Amino acid sequence: MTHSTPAGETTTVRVQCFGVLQKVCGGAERAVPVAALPASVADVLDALVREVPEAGEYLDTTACAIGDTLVHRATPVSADDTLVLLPPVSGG
Amino acid sequence: MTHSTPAGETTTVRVQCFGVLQKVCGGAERAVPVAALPASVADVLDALVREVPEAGEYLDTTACAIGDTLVHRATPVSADDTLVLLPPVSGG
Amino acid sequence: MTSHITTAPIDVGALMATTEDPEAGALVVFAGTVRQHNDGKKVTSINYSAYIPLAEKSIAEIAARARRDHDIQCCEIRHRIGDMAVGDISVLVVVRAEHRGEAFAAGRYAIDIVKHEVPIWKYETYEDGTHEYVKGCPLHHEHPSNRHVAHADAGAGCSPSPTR
Amino acid sequence: MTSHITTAPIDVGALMATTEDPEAGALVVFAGTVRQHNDGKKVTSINYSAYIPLAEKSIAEIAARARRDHDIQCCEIRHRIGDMAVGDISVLVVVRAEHRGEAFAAGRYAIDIVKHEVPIWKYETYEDGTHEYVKGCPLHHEHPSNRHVAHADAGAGCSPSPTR
Repeated sequence: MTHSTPAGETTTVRVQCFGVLQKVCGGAERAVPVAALPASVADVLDALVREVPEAGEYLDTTACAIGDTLVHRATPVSADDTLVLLPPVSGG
Repeated sequence: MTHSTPAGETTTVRVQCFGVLQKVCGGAERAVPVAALPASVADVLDALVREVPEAGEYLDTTACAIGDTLVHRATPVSADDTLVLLPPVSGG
Repeated sequence: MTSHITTAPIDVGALMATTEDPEAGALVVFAGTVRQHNDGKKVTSINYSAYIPLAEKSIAEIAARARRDHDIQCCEIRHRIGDMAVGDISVLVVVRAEHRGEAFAAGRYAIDIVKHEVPIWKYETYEDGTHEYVKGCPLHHEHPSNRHVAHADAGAGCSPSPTR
Repeated sequence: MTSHITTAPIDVGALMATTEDPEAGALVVFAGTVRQHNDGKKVTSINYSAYIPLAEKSIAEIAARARRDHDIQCCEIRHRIGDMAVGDISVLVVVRAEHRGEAFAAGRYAIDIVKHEVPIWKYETYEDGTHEYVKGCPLHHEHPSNRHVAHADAGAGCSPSPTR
């Protein structure tokens, strides 16, 4: 569900980090403040880098998912979503 | 060990058959009469075909061994040897 | 529904038993095991973590692609997560086919793709007390149709050229 | 000394256990299993026989060649003989290597050569009461140096061209 945000009010997006980003961001989950909702995935990543500058260098190679689906940088993120950050994988 | 055979006396070579040759020759082992010893592997195979003509069609694709070693058609077979006949293999 | 991701040790015998098929003549099993040395450093312990919702879906899709693209009877894939010791099996692929050529090809195909497309991360702790997330392979988020072809194992990370 | 030919069922778990190696990251197991159908006929029972002195030597040499020609830690090969039922394992190859590429290659190499160079014969009995020795692959007695390169599995016999 997409909610619009009243002007002037700050809202947050839940972000879940895996792999090296969990280390860099100091934990698996955080609430990233964004100016308005819906925001794009790119907006949320920009907001994350303002909060955690060291995360920046990893984001180019990081995929994002909502639920069990990979999403593009332009995909809108709504208040109910958790944006999941998936840096390069090393299973096997 | 190679023994020479007194003239006029018939001697035999022990032959052990595997796979389809066991079926064709009616058993795993037989004594094949040869004119003299040492005989070559080829001599023994010729003698076998005289005894069991149906074996002939299989011998072109049959390898021979003495002990744990594959032998050539020209290899001499002595009285102590068992010549082992190995038709095309189908393990696995 | 089968769970492909497990925290329990992977039971190879059980997966061999459940995949038995009287029409199969070939069984290929691949297991990835925790190595004592990586990149010249002695590994004392290892931890795998996964983003489970996508990892489950991704592994199910890889098994389905292996069955679709190869003449095989089954392809089962399991990945363990959590703490593991040297020698433990972290990933298992079991393929049965009528003939061995397809079984080998499908097994290789499946493990190559698992290493590239499943959101799982390996975290190694070394004898000298250091630890790190092993360099990996980016998921192709922006251009999923541009996925590179699964390649031979690179010792570390995701080198585009096969090591042999 | 290890016996490569056995009348007892082949114990996959035991061979996996005895080959464990902390430096190995990849395990490839290939098993050949008795198929219910061969060449369109329903198989009711199967018997493998071997010329044991040469078969033992030949399998030992194939394992040694696999280790020499590939960067692997071990290659174990077992072949069962005697009567077997559908689903039983007739042949087993276990390879461990640091990386998966070499493990797959060595496993494939070993089983291909086993099928071509070991004096073992498969005798099938069919539902209709007929039975026969399965068409095979000639051992290259006259020109051992002219051995053809091990090829992909031919459904039956020893076709020189890979089936796929």
